[in-house]
Amino acid sequence: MTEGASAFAATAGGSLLALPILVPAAGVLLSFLLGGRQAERIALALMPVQFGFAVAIASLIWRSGQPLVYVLGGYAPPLGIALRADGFSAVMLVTTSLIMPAAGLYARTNFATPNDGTERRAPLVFWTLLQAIQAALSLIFLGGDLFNLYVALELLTFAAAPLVCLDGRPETLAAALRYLMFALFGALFYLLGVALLYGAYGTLDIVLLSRQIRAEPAVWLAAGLMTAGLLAKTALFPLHLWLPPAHANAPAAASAVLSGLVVKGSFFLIVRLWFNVLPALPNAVPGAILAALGSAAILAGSALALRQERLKLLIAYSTVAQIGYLFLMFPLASGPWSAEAFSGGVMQALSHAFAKAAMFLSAGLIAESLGHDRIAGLGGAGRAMPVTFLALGLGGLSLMGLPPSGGFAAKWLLMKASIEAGQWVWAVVMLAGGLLAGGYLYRVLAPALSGNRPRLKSPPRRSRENVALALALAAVLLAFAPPTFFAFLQIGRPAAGAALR
Amino acid sequence: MSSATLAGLVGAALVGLGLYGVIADPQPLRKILAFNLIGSGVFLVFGIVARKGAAAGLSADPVPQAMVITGIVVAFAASALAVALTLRLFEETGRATLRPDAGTKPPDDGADAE
Amino acid sequence: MSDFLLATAGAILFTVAVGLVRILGGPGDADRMMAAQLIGTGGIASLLLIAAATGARGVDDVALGLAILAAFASAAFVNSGAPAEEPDPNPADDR
Amino acid sequence: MSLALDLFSIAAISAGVFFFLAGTVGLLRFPDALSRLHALTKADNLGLGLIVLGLLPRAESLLAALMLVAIWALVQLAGATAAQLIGRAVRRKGPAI
Amino acid sequence: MSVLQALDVGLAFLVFAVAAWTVFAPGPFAATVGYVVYGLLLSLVWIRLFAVDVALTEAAIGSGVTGVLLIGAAARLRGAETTPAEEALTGLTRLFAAGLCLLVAAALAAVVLLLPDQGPTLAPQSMERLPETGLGNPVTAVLIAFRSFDTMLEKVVLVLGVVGVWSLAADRYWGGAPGEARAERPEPTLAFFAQVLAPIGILVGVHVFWVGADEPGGAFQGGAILAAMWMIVMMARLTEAPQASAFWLRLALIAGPAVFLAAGVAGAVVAGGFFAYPPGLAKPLILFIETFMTFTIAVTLPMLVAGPPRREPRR
Repeated sequence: MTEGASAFAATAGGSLLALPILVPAAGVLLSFLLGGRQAERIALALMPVQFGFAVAIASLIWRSGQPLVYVLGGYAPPLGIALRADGFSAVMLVTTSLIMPAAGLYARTNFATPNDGTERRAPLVFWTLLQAIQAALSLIFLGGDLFNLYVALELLTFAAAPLVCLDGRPETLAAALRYLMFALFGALFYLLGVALLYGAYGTLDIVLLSRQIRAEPAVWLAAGLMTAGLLAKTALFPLHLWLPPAHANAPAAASAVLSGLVVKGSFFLIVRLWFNVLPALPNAVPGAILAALGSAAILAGSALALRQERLKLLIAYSTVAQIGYLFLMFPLASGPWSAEAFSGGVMQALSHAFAKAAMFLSAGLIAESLGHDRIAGLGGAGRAMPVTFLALGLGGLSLMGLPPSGGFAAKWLLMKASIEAGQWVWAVVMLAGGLLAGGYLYRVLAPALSGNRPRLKSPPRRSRENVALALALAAVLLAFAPPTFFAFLQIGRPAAGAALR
Repeated sequence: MSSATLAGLVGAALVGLGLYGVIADPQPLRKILAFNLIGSGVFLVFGIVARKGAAAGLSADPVPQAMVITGIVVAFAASALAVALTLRLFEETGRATLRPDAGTKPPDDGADAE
Repeated sequence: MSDFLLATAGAILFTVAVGLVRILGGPGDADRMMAAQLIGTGGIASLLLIAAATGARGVDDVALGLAILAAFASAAFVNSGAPAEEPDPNPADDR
Repeated sequence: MSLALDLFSIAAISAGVFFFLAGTVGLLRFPDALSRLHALTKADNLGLGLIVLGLLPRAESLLAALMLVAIWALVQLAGATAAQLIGRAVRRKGPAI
Repeated sequence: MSVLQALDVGLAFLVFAVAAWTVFAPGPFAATVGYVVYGLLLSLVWIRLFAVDVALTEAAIGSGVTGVLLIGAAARLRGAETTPAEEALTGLTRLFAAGLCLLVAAALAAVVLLLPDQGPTLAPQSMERLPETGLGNPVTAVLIAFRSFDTMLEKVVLVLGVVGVWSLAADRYWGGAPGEARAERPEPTLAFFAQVLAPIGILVGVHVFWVGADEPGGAFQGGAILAAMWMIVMMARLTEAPQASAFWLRLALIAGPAVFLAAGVAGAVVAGGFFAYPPGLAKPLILFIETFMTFTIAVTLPMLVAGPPRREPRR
């Protein structure tokens, strides 16, 4: 058997990989067709199913210790399309399948269909697009073909952009339009890179490409264009301008998904690109550039967050900063510390997903209960709604990187790796970012925990508070991830083994 | 120079032109046009890749051609969504603009959704 | 003969280009719409000539498609080109 | 025979190009939108018509020839309609439109 | 330089000039008309690249349907043409932007020139596996068989496009019809034109779809021509746009991806894998899927152009 063939020997249970994409896609079509309350029912009913798929995929990978592979239609790459799942894909799938139902449960209050079953605009759109985001993210985590991943990126854009302006206020329309423009720009540049890679190697399959890639002009240009496009979609500084208005103005449940998960989709593809497609490229300079941009994002995003007057905008700017941390893994990608750096980056993606979702849901509850989300008017609110602010605070713990939290584990790993690599500067930036995060969270929490209890328009419902709290606890619990978890993350990471041993 | 290479150069020029339009023109509709220019430039690059892959009795590689067809349809849907957003924004505000501060106003009632 | 056909196609494209310079600039939007019309006809003519000269297959269908859609831009122009009409105040009554 | 057909093709196609040229000259020289529209339709009608006529003998099959004629007929229809529509718009709204 | 090369150079120059016009034209409407002209020229370029399937798609979607969308939008945006001064970029920023764009274009051009004349290709593999599909057109085979997963998902993108456009409706209009701002009364010329053109266009659309199995053409191109026919009939006010709540409309909008998806899942049961076709049944199955896809495209594109619902729903 040739080497090419062995990469596509369908692994046992590989057909499972198609389901987390096809099932929510079918849910989208059915929800749109049946409309009304069915959309909500279908969306909520499919979420546990989706969790089941994610856990099944993860356990298959865990048991075999190998990535899962599936070839669609029996047409092996390069002609056809393969799906692949490694450790990173699996944890992202599981994370998505946990945050989605949390957002869904929270959103039931905001996006209910009236009892007479008359279809309303916002609920139908929300529940349909929520499933579309799930399908798109699954495809991004599992896709093994660069053009197929382009379709996934577009799916994600089309699913996410309308959620931003669901309430139809003019400023949300402007935010959605800007988001759409950045996303379209990003997808086009990504596609241009895909065209160049196909022109150079005649395949778009990630594994086949990685075996052939050489450092030549077409590849460098393609890498640059694709990375730039994906950075625009990930909102890395200085391409972050679209994110704060979009994430701050969307309905809270949508913000949680957009900030927690959707930006991680394009980040995931950057990791795929540099770790799986282009490991043959010398990555010191591009890694340093990415990390420099990430550092700038940490400092600028945190500083801007300090100056915000609205809670949701503050949280959105903190996303800009936290995205920066994700990129500190790139200059540490080769060397004996690479496994640590990779684990740290992934841990940051996971813990930020949970923490940020928890914080946006809490902020949504605060805004609904107080009737506003001005930070100046939060005095004493923490005593009126303690559970909500507990969720907000625990999420903040992770952002600051204080133990015990997933954010601490992430930053600890990244810091250790950068010190081992002798690249101290990233460690300094991380410390500064943590202090700044402490500053902007103090601005929110300190007044909220003192002063007189304000009159609430309506107290938050306990079940919704618990959803936010559960997400925040998940972010905390990540701190106790056992070593086997980190071993799992390394499954399928190319060249990682070679660098380690 | 073959016609394929020529088309590729045109594609490169179109990407540059469109990028300039996207950056320099503040009106959303003009930005949408510029996006479509970039898009067609990208498709032309696929086109020369396909043409240079002429083999097996075919005058062009069918795989990139199929990708372009998919891309054209997606680009159209994206244009339609962007146009609809622009028109709605114009109806609401009487102007179509993407000013950076347009999104930072606090909502009057503070409520999130609904 | 095929060189003649190609040269003709080039000549038509050239005249069309000259015409475009004149009417794309206006002064009115109606003039600009004529540009779309002109390139439609000229484009189809040169398409047919190029197809006849190079023997490319299936080009007739492309020309047919272009011919069917030739008046669409003008139709859209007239259809929604009325200067910013108010939406029908009572839309339910107009049918 | 083939030479005669070639000559016929060349003559008809050249005449077609002439009408395209004439149409363009009209576009350049005529003072207002309506008369420019008039010049444009000449190119539509006769230019393409003569070129199709010239290409007819070179068609591979009867079906291909019919296709050519159909294309010409459709362009006629589209051209006439577009001219009407644009002309009306000019008449109704004034030349500024 | 041969005549053909001269023609190519002329065409390239024309395409570039018209593209530059759409970027630098004085007003949005002039730019939009420039773009429509540009789309038409691109069809010629695709013919010169021997990509007839793409030329057909470009002619129908890139130029025709997109033209209607953009010209309609430009006409409605007339009031927004003046740009507030604060939004215009300063000279220095413009210069910087121009430099960046030149850099990108130059790098891209250099890489294009470096591509080998005979590049890597999947043409032989496509031809090798073409017989399994029973098709004669390899582009259609890539779309509906080899990379069918892409095509199915792209149909879902179109559904999301409709959801996104509709989501911009005001709440009170939800479920209503997308009413366009129209001329007060139907243009008799347009009505006549639509009556004559629609039957012919429908024939052509079905023909383009049908020959797509073996010749250039297919579901996208045929569907787009059919879509154009529905659009012209609506523009001539011979028929009204349907209500967004109509069940038949929703069914039509999802039929293509739904049938495709169902066939893909059925492949896992019948043919041993998702999106696999049972041997021998491939061609009829592909035509079955393509029929629904054509129909769905014919319904989806006009709905995307028509915009969000703008009339109160009738129940």
